[in-house]
Amino acid sequence: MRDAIAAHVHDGDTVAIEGFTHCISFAAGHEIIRQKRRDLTLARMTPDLVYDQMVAAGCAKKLIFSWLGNPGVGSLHAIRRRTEPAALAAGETLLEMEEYSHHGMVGRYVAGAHRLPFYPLRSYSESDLPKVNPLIRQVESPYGDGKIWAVPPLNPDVAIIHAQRADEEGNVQMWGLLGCQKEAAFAAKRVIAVVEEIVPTSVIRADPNRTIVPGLIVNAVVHEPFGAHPSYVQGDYDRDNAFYREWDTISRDPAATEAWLKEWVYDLRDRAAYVAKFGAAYFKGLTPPSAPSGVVDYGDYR
Amino acid sequence: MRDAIAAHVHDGDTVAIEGFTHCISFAAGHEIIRQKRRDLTLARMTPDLVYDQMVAAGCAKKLIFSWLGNPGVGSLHAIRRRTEPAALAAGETLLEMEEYSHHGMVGRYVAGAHRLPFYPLRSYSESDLPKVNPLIRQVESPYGDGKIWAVPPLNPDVAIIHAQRADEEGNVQMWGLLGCQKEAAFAAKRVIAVVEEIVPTSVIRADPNRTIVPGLIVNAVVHEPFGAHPSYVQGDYDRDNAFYREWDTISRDPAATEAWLKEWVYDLRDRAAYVAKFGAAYFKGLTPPSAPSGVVDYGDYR
Amino acid sequence: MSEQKPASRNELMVVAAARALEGKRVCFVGVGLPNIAVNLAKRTVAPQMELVYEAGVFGANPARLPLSIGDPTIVTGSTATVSMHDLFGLYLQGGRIDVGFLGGAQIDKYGNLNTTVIGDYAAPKTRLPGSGGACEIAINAKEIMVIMRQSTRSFVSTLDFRTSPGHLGGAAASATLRREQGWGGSGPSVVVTDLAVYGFNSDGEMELRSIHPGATLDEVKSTIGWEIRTPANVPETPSPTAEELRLIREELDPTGAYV
Amino acid sequence: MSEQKPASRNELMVVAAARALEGKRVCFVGVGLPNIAVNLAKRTVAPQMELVYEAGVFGANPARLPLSIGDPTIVTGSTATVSMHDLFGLYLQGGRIDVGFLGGAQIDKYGNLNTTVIGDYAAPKTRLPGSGGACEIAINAKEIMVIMRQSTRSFVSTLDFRTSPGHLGGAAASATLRREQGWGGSGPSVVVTDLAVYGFNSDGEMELRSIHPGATLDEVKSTIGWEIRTPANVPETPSPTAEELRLIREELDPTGAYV
Repeated sequence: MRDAIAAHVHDGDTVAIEGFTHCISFAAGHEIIRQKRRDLTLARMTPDLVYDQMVAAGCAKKLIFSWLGNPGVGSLHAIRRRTEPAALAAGETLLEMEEYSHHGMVGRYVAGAHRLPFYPLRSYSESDLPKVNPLIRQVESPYGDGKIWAVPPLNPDVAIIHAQRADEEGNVQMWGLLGCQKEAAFAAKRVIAVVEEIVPTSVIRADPNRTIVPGLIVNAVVHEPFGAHPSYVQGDYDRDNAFYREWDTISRDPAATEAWLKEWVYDLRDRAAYVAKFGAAYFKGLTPPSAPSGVVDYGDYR
Repeated sequence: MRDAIAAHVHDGDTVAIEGFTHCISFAAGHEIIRQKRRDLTLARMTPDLVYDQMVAAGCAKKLIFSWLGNPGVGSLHAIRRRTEPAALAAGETLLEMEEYSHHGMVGRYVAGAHRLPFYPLRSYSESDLPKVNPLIRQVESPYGDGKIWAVPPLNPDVAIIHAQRADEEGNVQMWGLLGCQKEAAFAAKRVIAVVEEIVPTSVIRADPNRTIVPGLIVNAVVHEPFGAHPSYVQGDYDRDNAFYREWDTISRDPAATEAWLKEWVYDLRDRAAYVAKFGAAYFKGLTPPSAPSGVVDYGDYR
Repeated sequence: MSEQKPASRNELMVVAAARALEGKRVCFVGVGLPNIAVNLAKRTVAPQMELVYEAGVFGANPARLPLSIGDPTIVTGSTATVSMHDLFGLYLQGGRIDVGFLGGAQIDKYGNLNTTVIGDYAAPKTRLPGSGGACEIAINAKEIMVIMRQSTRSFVSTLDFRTSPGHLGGAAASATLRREQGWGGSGPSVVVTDLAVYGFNSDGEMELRSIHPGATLDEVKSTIGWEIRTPANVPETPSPTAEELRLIREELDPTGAYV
Repeated sequence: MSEQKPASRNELMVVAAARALEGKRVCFVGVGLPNIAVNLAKRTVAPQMELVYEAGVFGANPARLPLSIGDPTIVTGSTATVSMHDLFGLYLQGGRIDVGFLGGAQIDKYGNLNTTVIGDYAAPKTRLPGSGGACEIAINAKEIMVIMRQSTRSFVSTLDFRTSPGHLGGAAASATLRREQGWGGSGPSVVVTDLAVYGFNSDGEMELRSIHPGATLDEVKSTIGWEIRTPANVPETPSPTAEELRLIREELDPTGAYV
């Protein structure tokens, strides 16, 4: 991970660590914090704790998003402190905010991935969102049925996705919530794929319909078990809801936030150390019983 | 199948029997011929033998398509006889033709399924296609980067798809080539799902990422083993390439075509009779050895 | 069965919301209270209801109460798990959602909602989560139900920011515009709070329909930032049944995290 | 190894096309001859090449020669099998295809192709298959290779219908327009026939590069409907190796259905 971040994430880049609640690469976010990247534009449908931590660590200058919160808990306090003038600390500046709806953010990635100048959608009518985001515009249908709203393409410098497995070539397979990882990866100039397990290519090729991203567009494959904690990986481990609630308390206090970053990010050399610090028993407690998918047959045609 | 076609396919309807080479519901096409539907507008990316037979049987007045041929063999002769004035039989009229490219046809279904007024794509520039199809138009990007081509939504009265399996509620799962079945089904006013196997809902729910169409939008589920022959079903049976070549000979001769329709469609009461007429041994010869997908784990979260 | 504690106001709100879902087919679920209301409805008045989660799940069958909008329990055992592009494009915008559940920090008399900021957008007093899927749900779901606690801070005469359109400035204008612009939905139909249940009259203005047991008309009126339309006789919201309370307390929210 | 029959003209065409793919990474495969040429290249000069089939397959690993563009053998053992929306949107239009293989009933001196009709569109003499994916492949694949038999009927001065754009009216205009309209590709680079191999000069006009063994310059010129640009000395296309012929005859097309 150290090498992947060093090689592909640079100061000033637009970075998309995607994953809707599921498979969020906290391991990548923490490594970016450790490497002290600055002035990043952070794109994500739901910034979540990973961006709250990156903002708290001073990595970000701008957010592109559609829902800003701690899912199931409440607010992202570090981000709020950079958003509400009354809460702004001395010497700090307000974050730039570029705001959409969920469908709009998905559409931005789709347009970027399909090399389209815009993505049309039925949203924003009579909402104040287009008034505060001039990039949300209307387009005239060529079939005489009026105008529809549109969002522009988003092509991040780097997309970072986490998944259950990939082969050495970076062919990524995923199940459970798919979010917009495929679209974000195809839209990005560079892609880092982080996985729980590296499998032989034969495992990938045995079920080609499960592949969401081909090695062709992946610049780095990182093997990082539990790399999505405190978010979850379907079938591997559960969401650490206790930590999501705990972060609400920590993040309300800048000093506590700093202390947490020191103990759990700066003072640890990598994700393996983070996992070791929690201990195997802790993750065992997050592991669900098995729920197998069953097997389908592709047929051997020769 | 008899009831499904009787209930959902009416004279004058726009019908989409989709499936790109894979999972083409010939069983539905033959039942439509048997029930003597007339004046149908037949939409399909690749009309294939199923539409050549339906045209030969007099069911169609119009084609909406992107590639007109017998894949891997040559022409669709019955359709050509209704397209080339020199070949037109006395009393016959030319078929109306509405023609796109593959991406354009996919886009028409996508726009229909997403309830969008148009689908933008990078095609058609400097091609003569827009000159002969006025529905292919240009749309101006609201971001000042010029015009891009667009196609209008296609919302068939009925879409008919074939797949490996579904449950009684019509939740359809499919693997192998996915074509544009999902998009065509969501775009259609009514959906008939034809499957090789009806499985318990528990089988579907064990692997929810494999579901391409939910029962919610399916009006009729038909259990029709070998219902896609002479096309194929991944893992169940191979494409009957010998028949695709044989049809080239048959379809060159209107009398031979009539005779074939009488023997294999009109004189048979249903698909079961068609399968019985070929015999079990014949289909055994088309069955591939197994190539299992492997199992993934969704995890039992409670 | 042992003596039950009387229903709390949150429980009254959840039960009233669940009952409003009777007979509905496809419901777009939100986090928190809507989540509990919808799961209660599926166990009581709407067993056939399909739960759709914006995270990409259709026909969810959660074995536990989902703790977040993307809880893994909504995936395992679901009918279909799809990309968010498909969920928002094919299911929501495609017109397959009967009821969308929304809440907010502010609502006005026409059911327009604010989930973006309190104060000025550029320099907010309070930064809220934003739209998420709310804006397109409000436009494309056939019908919208709102569940939120009421107070003079949340039931306001003027929104600080309109995130999700309701009946705009009134039903007539709203209906015309929704038709002309091809919106999929007809807007808000029911608002359920911790004190009462509201509908919308033919002008698209909020109207009191029933008051929860234990709440008074004065209390209701004093916690709304405009003169709420009130019929001559306001019925009482039917009390929760013992079974409804048991489901909430023992199955849906045993830790009392939400209700 | 036993004596081999000498190479047929179709074999010469397939081998020349396969060699033109040396070092290419991602190739969009067509049916018939291109299919054989690409599969031969993967077994010889381009083992690392990823085969993309418009049917929705990336990284195909066919265990037999696919008999149709959607043969099940291209799915089993492939790296990724996706919807056609993803294939045409994310892979082709997204700019991930290095080489697109096209053929046609007619080609002109600028590499523009006709696969739609012979004669008038409304009342055709011969109705051809149409575009399929050809039109967007011609526009979005980074480079186009053409493989087709040549004759005065197929190499024409004027197309009856332009299905897929090549260098339009010449390279200068073409390059400008492709840039201004944001096309992903730079157009045709190589044309391989049963008689010869052609490239395109800086004006975007077809130019003879080599003549296959056994063919003559007169034969080449007499089967082209315009004055083909010809360098002073035209080299001979290198002959197929015994291994290339063995692969075609024993593995790729044992029944001789295509070659």
